[in-house]
Amino acid sequence: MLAVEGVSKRFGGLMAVDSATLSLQPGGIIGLIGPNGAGKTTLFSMISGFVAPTEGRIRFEGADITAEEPHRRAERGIGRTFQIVQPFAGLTVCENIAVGAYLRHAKRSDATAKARDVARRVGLDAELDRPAGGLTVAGRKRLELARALATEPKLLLLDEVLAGLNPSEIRDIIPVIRGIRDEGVTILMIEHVMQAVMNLCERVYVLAQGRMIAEGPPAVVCADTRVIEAYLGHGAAARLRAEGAVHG
Amino acid sequence: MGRSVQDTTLSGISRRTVLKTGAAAAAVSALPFAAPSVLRAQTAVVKIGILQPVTGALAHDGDLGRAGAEMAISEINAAGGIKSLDGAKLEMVFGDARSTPEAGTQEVERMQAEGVSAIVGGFASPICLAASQAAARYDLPYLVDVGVSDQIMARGLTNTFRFSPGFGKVTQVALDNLTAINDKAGKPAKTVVLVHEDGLFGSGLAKLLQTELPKRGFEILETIAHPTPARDMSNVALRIRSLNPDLVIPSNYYGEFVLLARTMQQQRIKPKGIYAILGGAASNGRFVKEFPQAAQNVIDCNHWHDPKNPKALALRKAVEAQGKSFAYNVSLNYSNVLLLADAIERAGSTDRRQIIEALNASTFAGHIMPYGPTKFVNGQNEAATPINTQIQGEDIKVIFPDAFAEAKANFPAA
Amino acid sequence: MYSPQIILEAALNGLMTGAVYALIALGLTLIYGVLHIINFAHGALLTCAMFAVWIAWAWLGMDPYLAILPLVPLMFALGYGLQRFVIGPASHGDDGNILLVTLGLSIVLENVLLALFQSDTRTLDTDYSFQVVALGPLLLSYPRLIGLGVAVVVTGLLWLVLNRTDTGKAIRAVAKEKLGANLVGIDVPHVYAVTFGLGCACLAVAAGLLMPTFYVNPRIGGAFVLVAFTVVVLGGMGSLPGALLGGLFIGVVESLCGLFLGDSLGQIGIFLIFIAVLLVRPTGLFGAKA
Amino acid sequence: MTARDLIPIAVLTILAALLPLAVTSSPVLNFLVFMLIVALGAQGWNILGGFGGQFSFGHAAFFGTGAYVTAILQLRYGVNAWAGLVLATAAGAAVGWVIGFLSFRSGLRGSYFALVTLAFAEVLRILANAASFTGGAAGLLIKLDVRAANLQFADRAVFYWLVLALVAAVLLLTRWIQRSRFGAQLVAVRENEDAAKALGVNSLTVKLRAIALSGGVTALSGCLYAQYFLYIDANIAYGSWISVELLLAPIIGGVGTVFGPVVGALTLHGLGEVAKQFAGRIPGIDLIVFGGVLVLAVAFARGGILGLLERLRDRGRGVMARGSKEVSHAGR
Repeated sequence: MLAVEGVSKRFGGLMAVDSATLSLQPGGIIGLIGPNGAGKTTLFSMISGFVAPTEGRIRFEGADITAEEPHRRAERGIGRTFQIVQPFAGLTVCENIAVGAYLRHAKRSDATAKARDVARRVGLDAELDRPAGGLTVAGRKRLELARALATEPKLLLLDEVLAGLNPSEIRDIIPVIRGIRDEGVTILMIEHVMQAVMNLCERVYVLAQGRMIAEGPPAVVCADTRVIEAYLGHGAAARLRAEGAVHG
Repeated sequence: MGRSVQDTTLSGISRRTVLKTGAAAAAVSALPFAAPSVLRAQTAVVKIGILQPVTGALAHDGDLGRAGAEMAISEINAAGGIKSLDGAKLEMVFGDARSTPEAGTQEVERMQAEGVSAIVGGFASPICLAASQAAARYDLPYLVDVGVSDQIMARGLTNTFRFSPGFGKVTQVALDNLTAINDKAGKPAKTVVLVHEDGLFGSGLAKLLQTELPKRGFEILETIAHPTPARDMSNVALRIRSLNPDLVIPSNYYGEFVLLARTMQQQRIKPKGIYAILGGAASNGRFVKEFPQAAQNVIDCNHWHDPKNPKALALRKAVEAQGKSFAYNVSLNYSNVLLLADAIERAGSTDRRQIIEALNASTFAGHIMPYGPTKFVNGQNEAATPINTQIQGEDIKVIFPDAFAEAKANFPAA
Repeated sequence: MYSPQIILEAALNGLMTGAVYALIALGLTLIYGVLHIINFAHGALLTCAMFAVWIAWAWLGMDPYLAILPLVPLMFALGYGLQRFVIGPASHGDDGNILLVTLGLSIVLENVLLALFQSDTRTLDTDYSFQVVALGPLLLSYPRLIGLGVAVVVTGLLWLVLNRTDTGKAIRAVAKEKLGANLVGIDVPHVYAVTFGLGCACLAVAAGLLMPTFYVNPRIGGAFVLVAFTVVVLGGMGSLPGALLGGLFIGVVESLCGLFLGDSLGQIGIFLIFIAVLLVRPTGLFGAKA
Repeated sequence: MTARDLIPIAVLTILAALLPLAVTSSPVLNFLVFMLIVALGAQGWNILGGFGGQFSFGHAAFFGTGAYVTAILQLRYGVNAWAGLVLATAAGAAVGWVIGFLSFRSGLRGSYFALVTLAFAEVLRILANAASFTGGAAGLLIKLDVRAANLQFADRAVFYWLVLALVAAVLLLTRWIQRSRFGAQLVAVRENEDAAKALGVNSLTVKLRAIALSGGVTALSGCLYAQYFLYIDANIAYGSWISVELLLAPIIGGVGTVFGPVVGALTLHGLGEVAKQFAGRIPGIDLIVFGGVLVLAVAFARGGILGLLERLRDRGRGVMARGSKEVSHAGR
């Protein structure tokens, strides 16, 4: 459904993303991992339309969306969350979610009903009438998720929804993400918490220094020499293997 | 001098008062109106409204206008009040027009509520326009003190009177006098540059002069407009220097006039004459005192009192004793109040219709302006006329017409 | 049309007027560069400084140029205090609030001046106010020539302060990265206030340079502040050399437009430049900062 | 909108409408009319500035356009004043759309947007002052001809009711905005434009709609001003005083609320009058109060007077409600 074809982004002299290619079939949870500064968020921003690629093309369900505005992509069914959560602080939780719901429901009553429904799914139903500014970090993450979900996306881009959460909070939210997938939403997620990646993703893409260096099931990818070296530096893979041999 | 209520740029925030309405909050805050009148219930009084902008951009002028009106009122009361009303005293109901038309309107409403018999003042044309119209709703006689805009009298409002000359008249007389002064000196001036501010007053004047001056044999080399406030006059001066006209005719406000005169002095531009019409500083005592060199020999055609009238001289002394400068709007407000008192005297009543009738029939000559007896036609005093003054030495001298002249015109300037 | 001499003189006049614009803009751009706010009270503060110069002359008989010396620390203190104790605390760090607080301040300052001095125009006179320097056939205004020189020197000084002193380094650090500066132990509110104070000190210099040839009334600052905004935007918000070049450029453009189109339309020219720059290139013509 | 949304507006409007029956003093009515005209313009500002978060410092551009359009149509083309009212509103909306299109498309926000609106208003002021069809610097005088067909009334109370009705209509409009998809999207754009875009909000369209509505409402108030005082010139209509006044009222009253602009206009004008009562001889005293109130409001009363009241009320309730809320947290 999504095809990213040789997309690059240059900021001044810096090549943030260097002809990255990625292709998603409907359904499932796909991970996008890589060390800090690899260009993951930039790639997300290009898919969702906030950053225009310097080169390359992006297709969604066959249509070329490379030059489309973010809101048009949302209408097509691409939802995203932000790494730094951005609630509409002046609104209540319910109103926040309703902004997303209004995309497909023009009437206030319909949008509100949809918002309540989504809130229940992500476990925010107790907070509906609280101001969004007063939520805890975990609450904000859920809200971020709920708002995107309320737009009824076909493809959901999750940018580090687990970052900043404690283990029990992570444990609480993982079933929510699974639930979303089970409803038929395709999920592409940037994640640093490797345990969650292993747990959730059927497939992962690895981005390092702007280049796509590996792709495949998480267990396979994590054993890949290039991936280990991208994370831990040159020669790390060999060292690890050597250590593994000694201890083994 | 019919200046438009100005407002420029960001800081105009307060030039146009942000809060403009008058004292209505007296009622809003449930305070009683008109407390003073309660105390005087025993003696008969005639209330007259004095409307002046004593705050805002025009505060300085408004203050002088009020001083003139106050002088006249206390003089009339000291002389026994309105005799046909058993010596009823005049009582001033003062309204601050706050330099804006809305505030002027608001004060007219308050004066009406306080039961004034007539209103004098306004100063700026926009205030006069709005305030006289508000007064017209109640048939309340309104005497314009200064506002020169011809629109004021062109609306056919029966309640509105203007004792002083309007814009058209001033320009006409200014041109006649200029021609006369020039002819008398052997026609030294042929070419002219007009410098005007781009507001109501300057632009209107420039337009008139552009059609009238050529008819009288003057050649207009250029018409230069500038904004108010102007940050710089050196360009204007440069252009004047390159054109080298015989005559410069400026029409602008105090700050810009002073800036122009000083810049011309600096650039060593010495035309045969600077002839201002309703000049912003040209007949202002402070300009003469602070910049005698730049001010020297500037001629103005403006409202001015009759310098040979002893009452005028006495008034001038009294005003200067208060530490205020004596400007034309002191004389105009003073004269307007006298004129109004005379009309009330002859009407023998505070009935508005009768006062308006008495004003229409007025042939009052007891004022201090060089007009002679008043003669109102459609509210405008046909006898009103400006006269010419010139700054000579440390003083402003009347130089034309001869009947009022204190000194001879220094033209062309030595 | 005009002789080359007149055009040259107009251009030079513009350059000299532009120097004063540059000084006013310098304060504004410095404040913007560090605090990322537009100081709407800048015009009113300029008016305050001009009145201070006038008072020094009228009451103490002090030469307006000499008055700059005590006025610079005074205006610095005023600016420091305003930012530290009024603007900073009142605006809670929100940009929109800062706009409003400085707007409120400008209303208060202007009207306090109005209450104290009434609305009439005041001028002062010195021996050199309208002296000229004859440069061949060109007559150049002596006080404005001084203005041009001082503007260049002040820009240079300010640049030195920013680049060669510890305070300057702290200011630049805060301008670049507020959070980081805070982490390395820089007292950010203090740096903000110092910056605001420096901006006001520039106004003291501008006021001293203006008064010999100009006049002051409680609302005069507004005549300069919009031009200063234009200069700042043109020069690139936050850029000191940009403010100097922008000021000189606007001065010359205004002067030549005034010569050929008339001063009234010259004004529109400034606003149109302003709008066009904002719409097309909000980083300014000389500015590198995004 | 539900009955609960409508009742406060209806009740307040009816109460205000009864006022002229109790207060017959012309100065008071005159004061109220002027205050309501300002409130109406401020309601216009509030749509863009309050709900949309785009602080305009140049709403005079719309106020002046409304005033000039009705005056020029009547004077030059003999158009009926009531039709002028409608056309002036439309013209204000159009000017709003154009200014919005230019500035929003260039991505201007915050201080930059404030500055560019200020500059647009100044350009219009200079043009109106110079052009001949606007009457130039002499301004325009609408002929005094008291007839209802000319939108001029012998009784000030009628004009008061007219302005009041329009203020009430805009109260309803803003209440509708608050309850509609458009309003939710507008507030979302105010709070976080990127997040809103990600949720499918076309922020440019939403902002353009807001500035057009805002411009239209403010133009309507300018039109009423011209119709009431019958005289305008460039400095009255396009002067920066009106830009500032239209922005102050909502901010003092409660920015982004339905009643804020009206509360703010009434408070400011009331305070100004009180200040003048006590210190009338000091020129500009009311303005000093004004600027001071603005600074204080920003410092201590975020959300304006209405925000302050709400917080006081919440604090009162909060004491009782806190316990139950904590329970619900624990239960989750």
